[in-house]
Amino acid sequence: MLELRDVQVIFDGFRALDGVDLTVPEGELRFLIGPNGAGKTTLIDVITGLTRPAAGSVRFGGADLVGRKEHQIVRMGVGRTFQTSVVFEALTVVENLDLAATFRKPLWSLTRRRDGVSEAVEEALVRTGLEELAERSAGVLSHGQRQWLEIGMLLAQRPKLLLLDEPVAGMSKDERERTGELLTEIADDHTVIVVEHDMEFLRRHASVVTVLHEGKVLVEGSVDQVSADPRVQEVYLGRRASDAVGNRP
Amino acid sequence: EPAAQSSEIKVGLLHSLSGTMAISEVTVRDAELLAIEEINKAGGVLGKKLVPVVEDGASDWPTFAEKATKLIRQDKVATVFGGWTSASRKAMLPVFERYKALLWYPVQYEGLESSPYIFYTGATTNQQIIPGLDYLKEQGKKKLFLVGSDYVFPRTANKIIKAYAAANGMEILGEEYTPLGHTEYSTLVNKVTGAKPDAVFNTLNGDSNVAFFKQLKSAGATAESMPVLSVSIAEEEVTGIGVDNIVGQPVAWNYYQTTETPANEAFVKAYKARYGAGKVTSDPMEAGYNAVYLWAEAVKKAGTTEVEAVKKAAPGIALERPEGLVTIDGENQHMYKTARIGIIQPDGLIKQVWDSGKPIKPDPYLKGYPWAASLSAG
Amino acid sequence: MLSVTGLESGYGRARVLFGVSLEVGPGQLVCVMGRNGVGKTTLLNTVMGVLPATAGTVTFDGRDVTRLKPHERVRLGMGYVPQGHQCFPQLSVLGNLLVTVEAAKQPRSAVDEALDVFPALKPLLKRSAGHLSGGQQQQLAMARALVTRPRMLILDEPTEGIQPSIIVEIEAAIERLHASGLAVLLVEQYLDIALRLADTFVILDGGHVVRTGAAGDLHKEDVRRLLAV
Amino acid sequence: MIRRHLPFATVAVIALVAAPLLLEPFRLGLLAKYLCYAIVALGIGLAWGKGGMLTLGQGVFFGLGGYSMAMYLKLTEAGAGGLPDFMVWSGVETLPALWVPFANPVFALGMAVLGPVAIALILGTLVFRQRVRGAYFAILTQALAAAMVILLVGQQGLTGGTNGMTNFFELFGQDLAEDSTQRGLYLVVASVLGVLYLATRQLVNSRYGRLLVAVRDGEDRVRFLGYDPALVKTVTFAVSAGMAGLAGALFVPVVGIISPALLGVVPSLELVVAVAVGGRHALAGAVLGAVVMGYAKTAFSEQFADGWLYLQGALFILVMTLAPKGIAGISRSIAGRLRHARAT
Amino acid sequence: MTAFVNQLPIGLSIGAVLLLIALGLTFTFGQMGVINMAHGSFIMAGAYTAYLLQDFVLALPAAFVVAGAMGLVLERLAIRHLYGRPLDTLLLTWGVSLVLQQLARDLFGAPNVQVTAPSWLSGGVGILPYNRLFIMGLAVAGVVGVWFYLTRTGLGRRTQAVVQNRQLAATSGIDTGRVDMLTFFIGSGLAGVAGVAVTLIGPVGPALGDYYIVDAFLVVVAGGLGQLRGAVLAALGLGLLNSYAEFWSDASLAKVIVFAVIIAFLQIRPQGMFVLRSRALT
Ligand SMILES: Nc1ncnc2c1ncn2[C@@H]1O[C@H](COP(=O)(O)OP(=O)(O)OP(=O)(O)O)[C@@H](O)[C@H]1O
Ligand SMILES: Nc1ncnc2c1ncn2[C@@H]1O[C@H](COP(=O)(O)OP(=O)(O)OP(=O)(O)O)[C@@H](O)[C@H]1O
Ligand SMILES: NC(N)=O
Ligand SMILES: [Mg+2]
Ligand SMILES: [Mg+2]
Repeated sequence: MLELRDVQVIFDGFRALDGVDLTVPEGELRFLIGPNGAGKTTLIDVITGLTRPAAGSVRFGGADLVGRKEHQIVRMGVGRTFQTSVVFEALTVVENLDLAATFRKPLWSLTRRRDGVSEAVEEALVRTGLEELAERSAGVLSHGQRQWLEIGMLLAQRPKLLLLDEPVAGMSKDERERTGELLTEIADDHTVIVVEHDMEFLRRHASVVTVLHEGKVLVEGSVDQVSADPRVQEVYLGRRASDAVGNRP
Repeated sequence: EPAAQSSEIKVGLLHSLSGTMAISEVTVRDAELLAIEEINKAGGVLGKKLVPVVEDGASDWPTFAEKATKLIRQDKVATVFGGWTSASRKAMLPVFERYKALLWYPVQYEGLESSPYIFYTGATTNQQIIPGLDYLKEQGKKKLFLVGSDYVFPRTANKIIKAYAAANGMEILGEEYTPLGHTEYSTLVNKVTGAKPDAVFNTLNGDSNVAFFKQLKSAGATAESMPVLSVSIAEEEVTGIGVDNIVGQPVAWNYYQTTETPANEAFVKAYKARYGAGKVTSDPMEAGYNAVYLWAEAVKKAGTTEVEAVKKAAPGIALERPEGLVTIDGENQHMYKTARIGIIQPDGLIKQVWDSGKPIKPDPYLKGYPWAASLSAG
Repeated sequence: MLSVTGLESGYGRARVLFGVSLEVGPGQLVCVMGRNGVGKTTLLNTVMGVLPATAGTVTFDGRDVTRLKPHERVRLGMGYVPQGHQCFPQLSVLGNLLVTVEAAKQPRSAVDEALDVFPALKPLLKRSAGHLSGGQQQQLAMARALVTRPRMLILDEPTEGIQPSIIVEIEAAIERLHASGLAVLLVEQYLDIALRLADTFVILDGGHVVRTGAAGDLHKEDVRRLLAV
Repeated sequence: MIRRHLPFATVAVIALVAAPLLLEPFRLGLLAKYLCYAIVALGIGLAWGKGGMLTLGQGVFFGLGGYSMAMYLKLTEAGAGGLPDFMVWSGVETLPALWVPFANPVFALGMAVLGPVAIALILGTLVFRQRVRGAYFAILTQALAAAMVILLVGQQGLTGGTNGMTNFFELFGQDLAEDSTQRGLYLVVASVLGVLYLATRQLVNSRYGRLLVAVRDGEDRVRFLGYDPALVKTVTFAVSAGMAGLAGALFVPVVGIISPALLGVVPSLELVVAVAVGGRHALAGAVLGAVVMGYAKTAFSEQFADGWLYLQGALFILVMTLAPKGIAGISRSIAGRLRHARAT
Repeated sequence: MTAFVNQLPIGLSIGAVLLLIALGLTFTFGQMGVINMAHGSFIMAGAYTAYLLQDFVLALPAAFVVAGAMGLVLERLAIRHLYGRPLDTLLLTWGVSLVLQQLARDLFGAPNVQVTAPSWLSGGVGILPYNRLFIMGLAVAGVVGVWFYLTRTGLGRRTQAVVQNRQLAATSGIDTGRVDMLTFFIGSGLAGVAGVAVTLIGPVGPALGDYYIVDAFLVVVAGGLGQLRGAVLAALGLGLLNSYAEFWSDASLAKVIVFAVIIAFLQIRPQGMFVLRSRALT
C-alpha cells in the first residue's frame, strides 16, 4: 500500500506539489490525471526518490521512502517508467530487459555471461510484443517501440508498485488497447499508478481516478464522477471538450 | 659492421629537441654539430668522418635512457654527447655504465657524482657556485635569499650555499622552490622583497626565469638595490627574459660570448656564420662544442674509438678552448675550468667582471673545502 | 506546396524508407499514419533535412530542397515540430521563442501571436524550458514552430502528452491555420482528430506508402485495419 | 568457441614465441615497454570505453605501481647504511619509515596493485557518489595527475624528486643488464597482458559489462533499475587502477627508471590517446592502440628527431576525424562490409 | 604583516590572470562542450602575435583575430565532425596543440622571445604593478563583454540553443555551422588576447600554453560548465587560495593544496559552483 501525506515540493519558490495526500491500496489500478504542469510527474518523482519533498511523508508497505536513494527504492519494489522514454541504446532489447530483471543478484554474480533468456525477460518480451526486435539494439527503436521497451523493463523488474508516466503516448489505438489490458491484468496483484491524458483510455480501463491541479488533489472518484465534475471540466477537459473527447469512437 | 673497419665514425647527439628543455638544449646540439662539421672539414678523426646520429630526449628522462640505449645498442655509436638537466644525466648514467659506453655531459651541475663512463665538460660546484658566493662575499652581501626550481640541482646547490654561508658569516633569509615551468611569481617576489636580502642566489631553471625576472622588475627591485646572482642564465636566456628586466644582474659561468681568447673569436664567428648573425653563444654551448673536440683528441691519442682506450688516453688532455685552457682531470673525468662572474649588459651580452685567474681543479665532492665536509659525507 | 518523390533514407546501412512519394498541395492538410516504427518520423526528418535522403527528391514551393540544410528549409517557410516535446532546456521559455524568432528573421510580434495560441505558456515565460512538464514543453514546441511564421507546418504527433482541453485548442488552431491557407503535414495517432482535420491521408507500412487518398474516400474501418498490428 | 579464440591464440603465439626469437634485445625491451602500456590501456578501455569514465590521471596509478616496485629494487641494492643512492645525495640519513616495508617483495608487489586500487576506491567513492562525471571527472583526474607530480617532485628525499629512481641492478637475484633477464621479463609482461585481456574480456561480455555500458549511457536511468551506479563505477575504476599499478610495477624493471615525468598529465593523456587510436569500444583496440602508438612514437622520433611531433600530432588528428572508432573500428567496418557484400 | 596584507591584491591579480586565460574556455568548453586542449596553443599564438608586432596595444585586437582565425580553421576542418562527442575533441585538440607547439618551435625557434611592454605599464601603485592592474582591467572588460554577448545578444542565445539541442536548433532555423564557427572564433580569440596579456608577466615560448592550460580548465570546472559568474568566482577564489597557500607554505605545496581544495569542493558541489539543473535523465 502506498500512502502519501501532505507532500510538498518547491522548486525555486514554485510549489509544484502543495500538500498532496494520496492513498492507493494494494491491487488497485489508479489513474492520475490533471492539466499539464499539475504535478503528476513530480509526484512520481517524489515516490521514486528523484525529487526530494520539502515536507510530507511517502510510505510504501509501511516503510518511509523519503530520503532513500533511487536504487534503494527500486529494491523495495517500486518501479517506474519515464514520460520521455530512456533506454540503453548501445544494448539490445533483450539486454535492456535482462538488466532490469537482474538487479537483485549480487554484483559479483553478474560477472558471468548471460546464457539464454530468463523467464522474467521472456515474459516481458512476449507481453510487450518485442520478440522480433529482441536482438536489435535499442538505439534503432522508434518512439513507440521505446515506450514498449520501457514498459517491458518495468515488468521485468517485477516490482510491487508500478508507476507509469503516460505509457500510451504515441501508441496507436490497438496498442493502447493492449496496454490497457496488460495493466488491468497486472493490477490484480500489484499496485499500479498510471498517468494519462487519453480520456478514452481512461474510460475503458480506469476505476478510480485522482485529479491533480496546481499541485493539489482536486477530486478523486470514478471516471464518470470525475469527468462530470465542473472543476475538472474547467481546468482539464475543457467545457466543449468534455463531450468531444468523451465521445471518441 | 664494426665501426673500426668503416670509413665513418658514428657519434650520438642526445638532447631535448621538444618539450620544455628544448629551449636550452637545441642550441647545445647545434654547437656540437658545428664542432663535428669543423672536425670533418679538418680531415675527421683517425682519417674517418664523424657522422652524427641525432636523437630527441624530449625533455623526458626515461626517453633519454631509451634513446641512449638505442644509440649504443642499435647504432653502435662511438660516444654520445648529450643531456642538460641532472635528471636526464641520472637517467642515462646506468645505461652508459651497463653497456660500458661513453657520455659527454656539457652542463654545469650539482656535483657529488663521478661516473667512470661520463665526462663532465660543464662546471661542477667549486667552479661556479663557490666562485659566485666568493664574489657576493667580496661585494659585502651578507644576507642572501635562495630561489630555485624544485629539483636536484637547485636543492643540492642550496645545501652547499647554506654550508658556505654558515662558514663565512653570511645569513640565509629564506629558501624557496617552485616547480619547473612555474610562471606565477608574485607571491615569491613579495616574500623576497619582504625579507630585504642583500642579494638573491638564483638557481631557477628554464622558463621560470623569465617570469621571475619580469615580475621582480615590476615589483620595483633593481640590480643595484638587490642583485640576483644566477647560475643558469646565459646569453641565450637573456633575450627571452628581456634585457630590460635583467640588465645589470650578475651571473656565474666559465664562459661568455665576450670572453677574450683567440679560440673564442673563431668559435663565435663560426657559430654565427653557421646559424645566423643574430645568434649568441653561451657556456653550455661552448661546453658541448668542447666536448666533441676533447673526445676527438682522446681518440687521436688512443688511436681508436674503443671506449676503454679512450678513457685511458683522456686524462691530462689539455686544449685551448674558447673559455681558455681546459684540461681533463684523470681523477674524476671533470675538467679544469676558469670561473667567471659577469654582468648582463644592455646589449644582452655578458661582461666579465671577475675571474679565477687560472683554471680551477674540479672537485665534485668538495673534498678540498672543510666546511663542506658534511655534504659529501654519504 | 511540398512534393516528395521516391524518397529513400535510413540510418547507416539500415534503410527505413523505400521510395516514399506524397504531395501536399497549397493549403492542404495531409495526415501521415501508420503503426509504431513504420517510418513516419524518419519521413518527416528526411523532409526537413535532418536525415540525408539517399534517393528521391523533396520539392518545396517548386524549389528542389533535397540538398538544403535544415535551417535553410525553415527559412523557406517549413516549420517543424519534432516528436517528443523537445526544447532548449537551459534557455527560458521566452528564450526558446526568441531564439527561434530571431533565427527565422521574423518580428517579435510573432512571439505574441504564438502565445495567444498557447496562453498556458504566458505565466511560464521566465522558467527554464527544461523544467517544464512534458505537456508544457510540447506546447512550447508548437509555439516555437509558429513563431517562424511558416507557410507549411510539419507536425510529428503534436498532441502527445497534452491535456484534453488543450488538444482541442491545438486542433482548433491547426484548423484555423489550415483555413488561413497554411499547408500542413501531420503525423497523428488520435484517429478521430486525424479524420476531422485531414484532406488527404497517407498510410505508411514498413517504409512504403500502402494507401493514400482523400479523407472522404477512406473509410474509418479501412484505415483501422491498415493500422492494426 | 574455437573461432572466437582463434585471433587471440594467434596473437599470443606470435607474442610469446616469435617475438623473442626474431627481435633484437633492444627492440624486445621496447616491445615489453609497449606491452606495459597496453596493460594500462586495457584498464582505460574498460573504464572509459565501456564505463564512460574518461580518466586522464591513469599515470598516477601507473606511477604508484612503478614507485612501489622501484622502492623494492632500490632497497635490495642499497649501499652504505641501507640508503638508496638518491637519499645519500639528498642528505637523508636514515631510511624513512615509509620505505621500510618495501624491502619485502611481496609487500611491494602487493602495494603496487592494492595501493592504486585503494586510492581509486577512495576517490571513486567520493566523486562518483557525488555524481561527478563526464568532463568534470576528466579534468579532476587530470588535476590529480598534475598534483601528484608536484608532490613527488617536492619530496626529493623520499621519492628522488624530478629524477625519480633509476640505476637498478637486479630483480629477484637476476641481473637486469642481462639480455636473458630482459627476455624473461618480456615473457612475464606478455603473459600478464594476455591473462588480463582474457579476464577483462570475460568481464565486459558478462552482465556486469552490460551494466557498465548502461551506466555509461544513462547513469541516472540505471538507478531506476535498482543498481547503484556509483558502486559500479567505483569498482570498475579500481580495477583499471589496479591494472595500471601492475603495469607500472612491471615497467620499472623493464625500462629501468621511474620518474614523475611518467605519470603526469602528458603521459596520462598519451595513454588515453592510444586507446582512442586503437578504438576504445573494443578491448583489443585499446591494447593494439597502445602498442601502435608506442611503436609510432619510437619510430617517428628515431626517423625524424626534429619533427616527429608533427607526425604524432597528425596521427591523432587523422584518426580522430577520419576514423573516430579507431583502428578497431576500421577493421570492424571492413569486416562488416565484407559480410554485407557476401550476404547480398 | 604588510607582506600578509600584500597577498590580498596579489591573490586577486593571480585570479585575474586565471580568469583571463579561462575566459575563452567558457566558450569553447563551457558553451560548446569541446574540451579544447588547443586553447593553450591559441594563448601562445596570441603571445607570438605580440612578439611579431612588438606593439602591445595593437597586438590585443590583432591577437584576437589571429587566434580566432586559427580556432575557426580548427573548427571547420576537424571539430565539427566531432560534435556531441566532447571527450573525443579533447584528444583531437591535443594532437593539434602538439603540432602547433612544434610549429612555433620551428617558426620562432626553441628559445623564448621577448615582447617589449609599453613604458606606461612600468611602475605601479602599492604592491600592484601597473601591468597587473592592466590584466585585471582586461579581465573585467572581458567578463563584461562575454556576459553581454551571451545574455544580451541573439547570437549568444543561438550559441546556447545549438549546444543544448543541435538538431532542434537546426530545425528551428538556426544555421548551426555558422554559430559553431563564431563561437569558436570568439573563444579562441579570447585565448589570443590572454596570450598578449601574459607576455607582461611570463615567458613567451613554444611551451607557453602548457603552463596555463590545466589551471584554465580547473577554473571552468570549479565554476560550473558554461557559467560565467562561476568562472569569475572560481578564478578569484583560486587566486586568493593560491596566494595565501603559497605565502604560508611554498609554491609546490600551494598547487597541491589548490587541487585538494577543488576535489573537496566538488564533493559539495559536484557540478561546480553554479549548475543549471535539468529534469532530463542522462
Ligand atoms: N526541476 C524543476 N524546476 C522548476 N520547476 C519544475 C521542476 N520540475 C517541475 N517543475 C514545475 O512543476 C510543475 C509540475 O510539473 P510536472 O512535470 O509534475 O507536471 P505534469 O503534471 O507531469 O504535467 P504533464 O502532464 O505536462 O506531464 C510544472 O509547472 C513544472 O514547470
Ligand atoms: N537512430 C536510428 N537508428 C537506426 N534505426 C532507427 C533509428 N531511428 C529509428 N530507426 C528505425 O527506423 C524505423 C522507423 O522509425 P521511425 O522513428 O521513423 O518510426 P515512426 O513511424 O515514427 O514510429 P513511432 O510511431 O513509434 O514514432 C524503426 O523501425 C526504427 O527501428
Ligand atoms: N645540471 C642542471 N643544471 O640541471
Ligand atoms: Mg508529466
Ligand atoms: Mg515517430
